Amino acid sequence: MNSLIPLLVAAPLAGAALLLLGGRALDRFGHWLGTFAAALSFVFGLVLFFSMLGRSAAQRPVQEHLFSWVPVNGFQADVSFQLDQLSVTFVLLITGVGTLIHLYSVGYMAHDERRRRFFGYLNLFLAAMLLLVLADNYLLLYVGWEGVGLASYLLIGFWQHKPSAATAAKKAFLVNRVGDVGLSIAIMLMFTDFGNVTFNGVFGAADQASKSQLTAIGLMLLLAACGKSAQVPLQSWLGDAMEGPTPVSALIHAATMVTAGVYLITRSGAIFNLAPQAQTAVVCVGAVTLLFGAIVGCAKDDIKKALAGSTMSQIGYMILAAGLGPIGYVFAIMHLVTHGFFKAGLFLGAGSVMHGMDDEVNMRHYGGLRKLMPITFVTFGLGYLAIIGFPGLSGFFSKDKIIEAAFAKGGTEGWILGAVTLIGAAVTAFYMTRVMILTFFGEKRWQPDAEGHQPHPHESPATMTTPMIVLAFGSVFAGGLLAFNSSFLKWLEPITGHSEGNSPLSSTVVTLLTMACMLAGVGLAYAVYGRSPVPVTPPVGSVLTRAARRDLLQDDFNHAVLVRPGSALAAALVYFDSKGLDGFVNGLAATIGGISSRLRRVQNGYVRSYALSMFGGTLVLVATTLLMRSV
Amino acid sequence: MSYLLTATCAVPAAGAVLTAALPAGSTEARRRTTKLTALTVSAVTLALAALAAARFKPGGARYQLTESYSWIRSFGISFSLGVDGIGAVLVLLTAVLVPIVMLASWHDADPAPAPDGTSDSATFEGRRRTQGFFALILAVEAMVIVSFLATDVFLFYVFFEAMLIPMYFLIGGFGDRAGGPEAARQRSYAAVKFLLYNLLGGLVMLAAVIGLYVIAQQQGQATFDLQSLTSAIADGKLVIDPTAERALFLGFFFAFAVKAPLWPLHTWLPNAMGESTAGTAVLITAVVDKVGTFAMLRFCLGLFPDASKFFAPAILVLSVIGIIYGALLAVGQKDIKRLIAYASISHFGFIIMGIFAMTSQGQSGATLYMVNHGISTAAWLLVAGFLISRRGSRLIADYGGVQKVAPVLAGTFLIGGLATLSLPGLAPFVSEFLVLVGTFSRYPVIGVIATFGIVLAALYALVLYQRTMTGPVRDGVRGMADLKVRELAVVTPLVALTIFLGVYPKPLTDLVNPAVNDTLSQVHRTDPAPAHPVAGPAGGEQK
Amino acid sequence: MTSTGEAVQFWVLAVIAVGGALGMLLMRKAVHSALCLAATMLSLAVCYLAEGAVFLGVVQIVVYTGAIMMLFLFVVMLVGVTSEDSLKEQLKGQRVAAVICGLGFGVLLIAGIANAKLSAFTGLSEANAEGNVQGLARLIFTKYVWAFEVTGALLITAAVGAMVLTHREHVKAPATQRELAAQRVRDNVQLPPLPAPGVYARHNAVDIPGLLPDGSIAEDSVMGTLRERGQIRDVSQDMLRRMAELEADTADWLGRPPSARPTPPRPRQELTPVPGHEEDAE
Amino acid sequence: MNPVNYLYLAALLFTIGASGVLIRRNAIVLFMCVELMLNASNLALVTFSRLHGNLDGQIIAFFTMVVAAAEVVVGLAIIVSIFRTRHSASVDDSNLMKL
Repeated sequence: MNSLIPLLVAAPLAGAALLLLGGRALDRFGHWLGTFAAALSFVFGLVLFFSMLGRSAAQRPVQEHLFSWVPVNGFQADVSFQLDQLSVTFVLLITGVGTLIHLYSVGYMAHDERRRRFFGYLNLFLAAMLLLVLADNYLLLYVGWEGVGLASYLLIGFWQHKPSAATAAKKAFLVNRVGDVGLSIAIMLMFTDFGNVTFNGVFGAADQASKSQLTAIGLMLLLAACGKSAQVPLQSWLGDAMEGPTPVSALIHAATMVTAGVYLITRSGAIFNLAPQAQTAVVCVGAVTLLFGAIVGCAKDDIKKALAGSTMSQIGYMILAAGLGPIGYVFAIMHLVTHGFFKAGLFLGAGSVMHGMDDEVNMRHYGGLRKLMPITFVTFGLGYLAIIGFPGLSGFFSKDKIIEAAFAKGGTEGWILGAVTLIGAAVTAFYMTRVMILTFFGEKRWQPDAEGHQPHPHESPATMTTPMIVLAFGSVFAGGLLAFNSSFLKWLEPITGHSEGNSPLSSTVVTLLTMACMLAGVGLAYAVYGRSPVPVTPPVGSVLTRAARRDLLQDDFNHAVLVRPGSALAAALVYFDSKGLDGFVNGLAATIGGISSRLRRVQNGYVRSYALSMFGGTLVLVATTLLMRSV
Repeated sequence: MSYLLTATCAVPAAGAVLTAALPAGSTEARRRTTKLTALTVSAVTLALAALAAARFKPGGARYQLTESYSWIRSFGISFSLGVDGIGAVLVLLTAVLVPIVMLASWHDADPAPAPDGTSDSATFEGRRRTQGFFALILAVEAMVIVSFLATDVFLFYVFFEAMLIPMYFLIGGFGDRAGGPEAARQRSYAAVKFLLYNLLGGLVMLAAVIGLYVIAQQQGQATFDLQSLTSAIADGKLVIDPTAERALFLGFFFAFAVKAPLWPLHTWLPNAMGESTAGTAVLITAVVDKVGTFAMLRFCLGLFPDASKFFAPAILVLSVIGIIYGALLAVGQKDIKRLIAYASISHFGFIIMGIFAMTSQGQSGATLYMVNHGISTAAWLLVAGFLISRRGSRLIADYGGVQKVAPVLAGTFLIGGLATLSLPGLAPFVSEFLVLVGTFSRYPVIGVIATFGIVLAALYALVLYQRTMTGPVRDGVRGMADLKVRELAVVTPLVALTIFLGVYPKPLTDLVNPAVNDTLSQVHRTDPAPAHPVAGPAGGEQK
Repeated sequence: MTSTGEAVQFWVLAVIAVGGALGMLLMRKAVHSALCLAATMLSLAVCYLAEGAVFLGVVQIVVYTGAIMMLFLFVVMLVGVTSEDSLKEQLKGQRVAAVICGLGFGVLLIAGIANAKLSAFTGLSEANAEGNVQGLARLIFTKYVWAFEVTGALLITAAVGAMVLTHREHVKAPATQRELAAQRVRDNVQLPPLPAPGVYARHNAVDIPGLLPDGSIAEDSVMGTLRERGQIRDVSQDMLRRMAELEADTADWLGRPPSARPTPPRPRQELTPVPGHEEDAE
Repeated sequence: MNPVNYLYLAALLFTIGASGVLIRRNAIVLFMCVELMLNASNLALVTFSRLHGNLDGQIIAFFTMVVAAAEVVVGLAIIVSIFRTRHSASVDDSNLMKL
């Protein structure tokens, strides 16, 4: 049974290899091949999941060693998989949502001549993501980590003919690279501290290490997580990443890849638990990003960018929860799973809207679509209710738990975190309601495209709506299912551990507070956008609005602090290299050349003159020899 | 005593003579004969190298398949060959790359129309171009292989220097002739610069070689034999005064650092790589330069252990400057080939850093790095060469949107770029990470600074890809042909190797590790022990 | 110490040798230098004989004096027409410096020899016991056989080299007679063959130019080498003068009046009747 | 008489030959001077052979003669071919070595 584990990765990898190398012969059915590979992997995941259910908690984690990968004396890294409750959760999420989005893409990308390659990239992403969550050591995890980065790069820049897409792809990869530096250094630190980079090895020895070492490792892991999960200060790439096709945004930049940071922190819980300062840093990052993303989400008129802000914010929740330690790990993962469903559903809905509106992304040009696109409206609406935490839907259970956990942190810290998460919930309700109203309600604000064609919104084909419906079901029921009888808690507890903490407020109070915040947010949004017509051109807005529209000036900051000095430095070095180093050498050569051109006059070309100098030289030599002998 | 190693270097040498002696290439058929002959010779060399590597037993003595023939007896110089794990992988690299380079340069040495429209096939020089080019490549291969196999310091020196001669002619004689007199002037400047830098390094090394011999002779060890010298040093029979040892070390190291090249001795490389054909550039950066880093590992560390340790921190600082500096300059380049050259300088910084970190991870990583850099840069550079030959310009600004018209070319170019930025799963990642880990475990600060090189690597590789391959299709690019069968045959093995060695580098590490351990024991260094070692068998053994 | 006879011989030979050497150095004409050198070499050959190197002495005479010096003479003959050194030295200070260097070098060498501790004089009687030639042969074919073989190769190479160097590459096929003729017409230099040398039956030697109708000499009719050397014997005027004398004598003898005498030859520039015709007329 | 006198003679002849090389301009004469130098060294070698009582010196002198013969052949050929092209046997006329 364990031999199925490598097949989980191998199926999409083989699909990717076939699709990318196969050539035009596969153009006709390549998309189905890709979908099949994803589905196959999902089936394997299910088989493994059920076989795991049949074992007792202690025997559930299994390992499958394939081959020795990098064997160098003290440094041993293997291609070896570990499947436990945590990773199987991810496997099911990735392959399940992945398969649905493959299916959706069959319709969405139907008119793209490079559809086969798109599916190849999607399969490549699945393989890398599965490798990431299945690795039993950090180095192999790193492979998956960068592999998803590559897939993300390829998919964001899928429409390479658009310079904006190519730039966004490059930016995403670069910012992720900064995070990767963190992961590299973390692995190096582990190696120097423990001589080992496997999960078991490192976690087993973690309690012997000093706190400063663990804090260093933890902070570096956090840097990695920030990069991949678009957390402050490495968040700037996610908004631009929306240049990619919408299924990509749904799968990679909402449901799976961006949550890898949460996985990393949860997986490395054994380190963070012993490094409270690192945990504090994690919590701070989560809290800041939570608000940051939410604010950005409020200001964006581009539907995908608004959803991207929302993703950032929701992952902030998860990171925050993961930073709380054993109090929050389970809820971080739970929110991750439910978020995977509803956010993917929301993105697919957004994609469906764009599909119907001739790729228009500006919400101010939508309006009144609920009649024309009923399925999209309903599924999107269910996702909306789930994300704002409407009671009974998925988001309600998971987000509520995180807010409880934040309070349960205890002390001032707990109050601050609780307040932040509550504010976050309110803002979430606000911007999601705004998206809802702008898109589906109100009057039509459709604009003709560049050639003057009026859009004719229509419902999307079945290949697209089916995944949306399935995901809507997930958005509705997943949370309840997981929360029911604390089944998810019991499932994950052996891996992540759990403690209740001591909340100053009872869970009922927290729930009520959350409800109140949510209602306030919805109400405010309705007051602003629902009661009066929405202007087609955005009003100037306050300073905060303008800043938020520019992603709270994050790009301006990066540009001023990193990009411009960097390119100036590179230009200066180019000058230094040619004029300084090379100039020095060339100057030396010129000096020697000058001297020799003077000396050259001695060489008059007359052979007798040369003979004379040779003879003179012999004379000197003989004289010297004789003198030396006589001395 | 087997003759395998001698055969491995004699075959390309004889092939060079044979190729040069073939009838002049005034017709296409004759040129084809020349090229096929050269290709066959290089294939035979590859087979011999593979046989030698297969015969090499990783668990056995450090040097195996040894051969020794007396050469200049009065100075204890002999023609001694022997292969260790490090040499074996590098010989294999050379033997693999040369046929690929030949295939990639198939038409680079054809008589081409001069700028004024006349064909130069009528002149003697024009008619012998093809023979000359392929014979020179084979000559370089033979000399490089001898350098990798030599276990005699003097023998090594001779071939280390001699390979400059064919390289000089390859750089100066064969470039893009459409460029007119200005390009020819640049090319000759590059060739002379290459020659002068390396000759200077070689001369300093010659002085050190003689100095070493004199010191050894004074203590009754009048030999140039590497194994005798190293064992004498290890046994204390040969004691070199610290000052003298440092001077000798610097003499050797200077030559290798020029060849490698190490910052700030690198400025010849961008010129040489920029002006020569893509195939020659591959020979420079992937084969010839490796002799420099290889020799640091074998000669500097083996012969001067104490001085190596003394200078290691300074060299590490230079190499880390090289990593960052090379990457930053690569970002600032406007010329594709120069960009790749600066990227190589950055990579050489990694290799040298791995060597002088003096940990088994660092040195194994550095050795793997030499191989992986050779393969991946060859792929990147050759595809860039194909691209340049289509458009006739090396400027990045002249390209754009190639991906649209030539997707396979763009795809392989991307893989080359990704390999250069050390994407995990591709070969360079393994080596780069080992180098970083090895350095970090002894010099954490340097390791961390070097790690930031990977961000810059992503920057220059992706910026190059973005500017040339993506975006709207530019005028000069429209109608550009995708890779042809011959070009695919060049790129495919390189890409396959890049991926294979990234996933399964064990065959190489098995070869390299024993030699690295031996080198480390020569310098009396052991890996720093982990602060809190994990009990039980290390890594991945759990059931 | 050697015998007195040898001493006498040495001093005689030494004087000849040095004299020959100095002669070679100072003679202006290459031929003279070559002959002086031959003298030196011959005296050296005798020295060898006196020193017991019989074989070398003979080789010296045969190879050096006989072959090499003859080769020199041949070459002097080939190229040596202008091989006279001009006395003017073109390189500034070269001659003075050469003399100083030469003197200094000689002094140094002699001083060196004088200071050298030469081992006791052994003599060759023992080494030459079985004969000088046999002794040399034994060494050449045992100890020096490799060098000997190599010199053989060297000689072959030198011979081939000399042939290659003096061989003129035929860049194109030699022109046929027809082409040459056509070329001559094109160039319009000298259409008919060059005039033959010699005047009258008495003077058909190659150094005597033929005469043109106006009585002037046709320089073309004399071969270039002689022309270059200035060895042209112009006999035309001479003949006319003697003819005139003969006529005068005859007239005297016949008692003719002077007015009936033929006019003496005028300067060459003027048009004169071709003498041959006059003779024919008679 | 001391056989060393032969050495003095050899030295004298060698010096004269060397000076000749420097002074004379005619390539043929210059060549003769070289031959004189070779002869002088041969004389020295023969004398050494006599002083030491073995024949190695004579052997070397013999080889010198052979080499000299070869040299003369090639050298004269060069002179002839130069004369052909430049119509001069003066070494001062061939200063093409000057850059």
